[in-house]
Amino acid sequence: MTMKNYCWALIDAINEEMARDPDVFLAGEDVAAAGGAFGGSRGLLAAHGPLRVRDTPISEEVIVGLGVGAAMTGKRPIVEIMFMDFFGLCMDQIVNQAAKMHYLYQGAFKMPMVIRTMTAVEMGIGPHHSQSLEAWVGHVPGLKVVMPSTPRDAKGLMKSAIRDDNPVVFIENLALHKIKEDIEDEEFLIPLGKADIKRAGRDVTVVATGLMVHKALAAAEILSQEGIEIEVIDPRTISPLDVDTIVASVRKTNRALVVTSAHKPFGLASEVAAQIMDHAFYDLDVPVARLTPPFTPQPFGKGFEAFLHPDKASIVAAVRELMA
Amino acid sequence: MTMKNYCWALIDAINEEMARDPDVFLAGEDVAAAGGAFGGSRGLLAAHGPLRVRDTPISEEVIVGLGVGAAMTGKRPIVEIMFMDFFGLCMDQIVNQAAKMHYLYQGAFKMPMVIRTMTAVEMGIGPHHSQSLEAWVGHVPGLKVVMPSTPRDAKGLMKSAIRDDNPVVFIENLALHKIKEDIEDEEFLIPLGKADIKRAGRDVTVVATGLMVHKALAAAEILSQEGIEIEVIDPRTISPLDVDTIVASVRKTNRALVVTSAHKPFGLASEVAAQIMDHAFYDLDVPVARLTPPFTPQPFGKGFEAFLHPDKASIVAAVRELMA
Amino acid sequence: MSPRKQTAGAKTPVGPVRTVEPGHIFQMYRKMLEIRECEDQLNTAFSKNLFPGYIHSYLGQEACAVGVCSALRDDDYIVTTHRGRGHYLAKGMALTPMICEMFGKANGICGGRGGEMHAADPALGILGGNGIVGGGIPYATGAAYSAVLNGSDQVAVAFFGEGASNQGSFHEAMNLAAAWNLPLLFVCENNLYAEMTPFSASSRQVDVARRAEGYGIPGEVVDGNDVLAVYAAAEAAVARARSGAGPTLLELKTYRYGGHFQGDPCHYRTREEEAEWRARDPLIRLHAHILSQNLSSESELDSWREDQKAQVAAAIEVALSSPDPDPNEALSFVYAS
Amino acid sequence: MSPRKQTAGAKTPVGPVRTVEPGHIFQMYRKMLEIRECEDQLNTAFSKNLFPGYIHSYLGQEACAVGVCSALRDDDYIVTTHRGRGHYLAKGMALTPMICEMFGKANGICGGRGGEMHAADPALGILGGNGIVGGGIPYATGAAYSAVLNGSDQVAVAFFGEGASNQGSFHEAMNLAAAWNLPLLFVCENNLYAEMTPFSASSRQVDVARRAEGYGIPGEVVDGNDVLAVYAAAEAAVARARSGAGPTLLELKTYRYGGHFQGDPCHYRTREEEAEWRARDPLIRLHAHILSQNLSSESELDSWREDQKAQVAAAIEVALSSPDPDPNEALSFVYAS
Ligand SMILES: Cc1ncc(C[n+]2csc(CCOP(=O)(O)OP(=O)(O)O)c2C)c(N)n1
Ligand SMILES: Cc1ncc(C[n+]2csc(CCOP(=O)(O)OP(=O)(O)O)c2C)c(N)n1
Ligand SMILES: [Mg+2]
Ligand SMILES: [Mg+2]
Repeated sequence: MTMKNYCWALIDAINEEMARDPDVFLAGEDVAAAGGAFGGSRGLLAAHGPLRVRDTPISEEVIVGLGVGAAMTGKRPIVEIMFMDFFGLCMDQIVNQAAKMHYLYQGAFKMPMVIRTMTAVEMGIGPHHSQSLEAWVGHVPGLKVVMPSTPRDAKGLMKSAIRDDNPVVFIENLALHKIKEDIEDEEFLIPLGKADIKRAGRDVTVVATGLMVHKALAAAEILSQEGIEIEVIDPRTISPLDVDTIVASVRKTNRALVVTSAHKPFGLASEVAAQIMDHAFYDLDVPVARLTPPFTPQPFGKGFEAFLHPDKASIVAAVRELMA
Repeated sequence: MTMKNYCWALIDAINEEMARDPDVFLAGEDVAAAGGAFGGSRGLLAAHGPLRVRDTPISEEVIVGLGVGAAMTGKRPIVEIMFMDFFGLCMDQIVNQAAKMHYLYQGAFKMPMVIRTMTAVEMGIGPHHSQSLEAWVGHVPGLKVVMPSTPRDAKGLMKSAIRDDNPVVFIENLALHKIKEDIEDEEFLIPLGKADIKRAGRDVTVVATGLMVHKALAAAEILSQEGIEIEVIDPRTISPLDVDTIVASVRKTNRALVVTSAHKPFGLASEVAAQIMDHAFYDLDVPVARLTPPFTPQPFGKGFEAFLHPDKASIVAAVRELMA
Repeated sequence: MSPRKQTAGAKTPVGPVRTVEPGHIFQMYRKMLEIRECEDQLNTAFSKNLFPGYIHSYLGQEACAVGVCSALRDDDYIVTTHRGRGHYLAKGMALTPMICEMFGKANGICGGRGGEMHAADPALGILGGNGIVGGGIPYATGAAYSAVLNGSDQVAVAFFGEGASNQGSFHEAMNLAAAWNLPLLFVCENNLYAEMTPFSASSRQVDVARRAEGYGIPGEVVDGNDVLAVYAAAEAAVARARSGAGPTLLELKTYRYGGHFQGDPCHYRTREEEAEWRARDPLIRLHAHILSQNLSSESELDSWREDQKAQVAAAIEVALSSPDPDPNEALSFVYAS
Repeated sequence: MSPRKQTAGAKTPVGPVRTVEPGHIFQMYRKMLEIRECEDQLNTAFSKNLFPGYIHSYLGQEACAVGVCSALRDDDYIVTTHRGRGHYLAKGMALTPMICEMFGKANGICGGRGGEMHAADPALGILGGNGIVGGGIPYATGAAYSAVLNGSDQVAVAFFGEGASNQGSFHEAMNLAAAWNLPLLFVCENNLYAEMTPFSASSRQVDVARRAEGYGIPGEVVDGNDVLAVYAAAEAAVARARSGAGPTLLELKTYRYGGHFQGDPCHYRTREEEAEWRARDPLIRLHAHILSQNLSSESELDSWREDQKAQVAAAIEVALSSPDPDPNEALSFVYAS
């Protein structure tokens, strides 16, 4: 076991997969010489050379396009879009090209590509660097969407994403870059599409992603002292969504809360609520609660962000209300 | 009263507003000389001249950008993105620029712009011309999103959209272009954010948008013969969503079905289901049902589309199941 | 690491005037005939409502696809557009499965799900059409980069219209390909119109080829109705790409005889303009060249045309009598497993 | 309908060499001092953790913003980037509310919600900064088109970096502005790097200005560290735009003294390169010019610097003692009512 932070766990994953498979390459803005604008690809250029770790122009549409064409012709590209907020510039390549190729051409082309991106929610850096737009890609057939919350998950899921034959949108969380965890030294994979129960509990199912997993776990400690045991489920991939694990939990707890950094309308909270209703309506004692930031852009500054985003206290309050 | 089809109702709306307010202008691909690739702006060039009705290059990002900058500086642009499938090329201008300007600069700029676009779902023209991506914009604060299903609604909502001081994404439906309705000759507006009960009923609330409104109404006829009276609600604007009207109906019917052309995950069906759960959980006899196409891209051809999309028969079946 | 030589800076290409073998000329002529017949007969079939969707005819532009693809190998890649049938055929796609695809039939090359705007054949390096104007150009860079990574000397070609050259995707792809020195040909078929809009209304620059300068690569205007000129320009650009000298932008000046799609009344252009371009017909010109050089006889050329006519007619017959796809098939292939 | 004359085709601009009034030169110098002091002191404050977020310093590029904005009127429009403070000040934004905004304070020009990358002032035609590289260029076209529709002779300026010139948005906006003959200046400040990537790694073309040719408009390389050269080029381009002759692309060659953001160790460039550019410092050069022309005295120039230093220091004091915004404010202004 070695203690690794979230950022290095991801670098390790990419490094291992690049060593394992010469078809894997990484391209994006400042990923090579600089080792990543936020350090997310340190050492990879030296280890794998300038053709396989390559800086691109600031051209998000063609960065994704590069991945699409390379995947169609036998490579396994990892293309990086520095922040998910920039998806507005490359959704066409993601949605109309990458996501539809395998389908349209009846499997004639495999599309093994990873679109590596990041949310910097709650880092205080304003409206163009902190959005949680995973719903956009979760809405699109042909894509898989991953959002790890821990270093070990990040590593295992990245390795699976690289080996997957479909376009995978991999969303890392800058606010989690420095959290640490002991990770086994042997190779391991974490399958896409499998939720993880981050804490078992009997009273309320709390579904949370990314940063919110940690806030939910902190809330669990407080609630536990009051005798309320929440079960914290991290879907880890939101498409495909592991409905079974969530529903099995709700069957037991009869109460559910979904907490996200993303907005409520058309977001994961609504999707999970609708799924629970579909599969566990008669098990619910109370309606599923959704805890999200209010429907505003993200202003600059941590003060505004702390006010807008769910936190330990608001999760505790929401759970208490479900138990009332 | 004059009989108008959906397409001409929209032209009339734009024409009236352009005559009323010299700040309104229309720009997009083939909107001027050709009168619209699908005839949606016939006569406007002749009526309002080449500066106010203008063809653009095939440059979706700058088409929206043109609207953003013009709105900021006192105009009321209508910019046209021929198909909603092309939003992947201009989401940045829509989401990061148009939607956030008023907020970021504390109202220093009003953003009175309409992004006119179209879905051609069920027209058999394949994966890049028939997507229903309204959820993408519904997820974004600062935008309003309109999807009219009838000629009169189209006209009244377009006029309101043009007069609104916010960016409004206005999604017309090509499959409805030729449906006709008697429309009053006097001026009228239909407010954004107000659902319409297209048919009153007591047994099941059916929430449907666009083309699905008509299928739901057809299903209502059949069900009525069986003694089942469905209430068909067309939200007309999905952001803001008129939750009150929907919830009031469900309080009465105790059963609800949502039918959309859009996909289920992260779509309107999930959003409406979650809202109903929030506000009318204890009124529900059965879980809210969601009827949508399966999670696949849209293949070319009407045969595939007819198979994939909800229709009268599947709506009837879904309602019967809710009543069982 | 790359086996290619890296050469910097832009030179305007001046290909050596080379004699093309008669056999090669005949191949080009027959391919142009195949496309011409295909487009003619599909138009007729479409007008009779024999198949659904749209038809974006390639009539008049045959020399572009054939001239460029004649300079390519089977293992080279192409990416095309909504107006892609000429490219599919020129790159070697089999006629019958392609036509069946246009008809949306189960035995179409994509099982009928691609339809008029989407067909592909990995074995021939045909990487698909597109419903998004400019949507294919970005991913052509990826195909070219695969070749670089593999150390092969394959090249990739992105076909697109002059209308697409106003898309951001064109710019980003041109710039990346130039900066990375990719083996990629950008082939702009300037047929003067994008839907109903003339290029003059959407660009102040008359020649798309002049945009190459902004990326430091060669750009060349070519008579797109002269297949031998297209072939010569493409051959030189392909050779440059294979040798590691990077991308080229070719602008092929041409004209579409039909409307944007079949049924478009073409109010936006004059009958005189159409007649002028008809007088520069690529098939008539190659026909005249073959006869003037005594490479073949009128009767032989006629027989080839009859031959292609019959083949296309037969393919359409197959399409007409082929089954529609099983709608259940729509549920397959969403994800690779 | 437009009051502008429509002129087609591109001419390389050759502005008449004109003497600039001393008063105007002094204004430019003082404005450059204001920016220099602002950036210097903000860097220091940021290093002491006195405010949150990032700081993208404008140090070294002062002549660009000042030279261009000196050619503008209050009712002309500008659109800028993440590195926008120079432009805000040059276009006349009041120092204190701007600095308070950087500190995220309630009395910042956007109430603290815009932060380092977003500020605006409609009364001065300042249409905002951006967190999206290239995100402002498209909407500058709309501001220019408003002027056309109003029949006014206002112009719009889009400021952006050389890195942004690789974005699709640059291309689409250049093309539209050229085709529509918009009164729009594209001002590319080529400071050689985009984050840690040198332009040579992301473009084969060394001069962004050469891209103008592809749109049929004038493009000009200007010494971006010579404020009088920038001013002359901008004045000519603005005159052209006002007269209805359409857009111009100016490429200002310059250098950012700091890293991409404050704290960036600049491993990607040499200390020699930095020293070379420091030797071409825009303030030192204008200082030397003023003295060599005997327009003013060393002591007067010193007093101006002290003056600006004090003003910036005072503004930072205000910012430090200003209240944070009430978080509840975050809920307001989502929609106009
Ligand atoms: C992104 C996008 N915008 C608009 C359209 C609608 N459209 C289809 S073809 C076409 C014209 C394309 O012109 P050009 O690139 O010159 O190709 P041509 O049709 O002349 O071959 C347009 C605007 C589209 N399909 N995709
Ligand atoms: C669309 C987008 N891509 C990437 C980034 C990250 N980023 C911020 S500044 C920058 C470099 C911009 O370079 P340039 O345009 O030359 O401006 P400069 O910083 O040199 O002033 C990058 C890549 C961003 N903010 N937006
Ligand atoms: Mg064309
Ligand atoms: Mg730069």
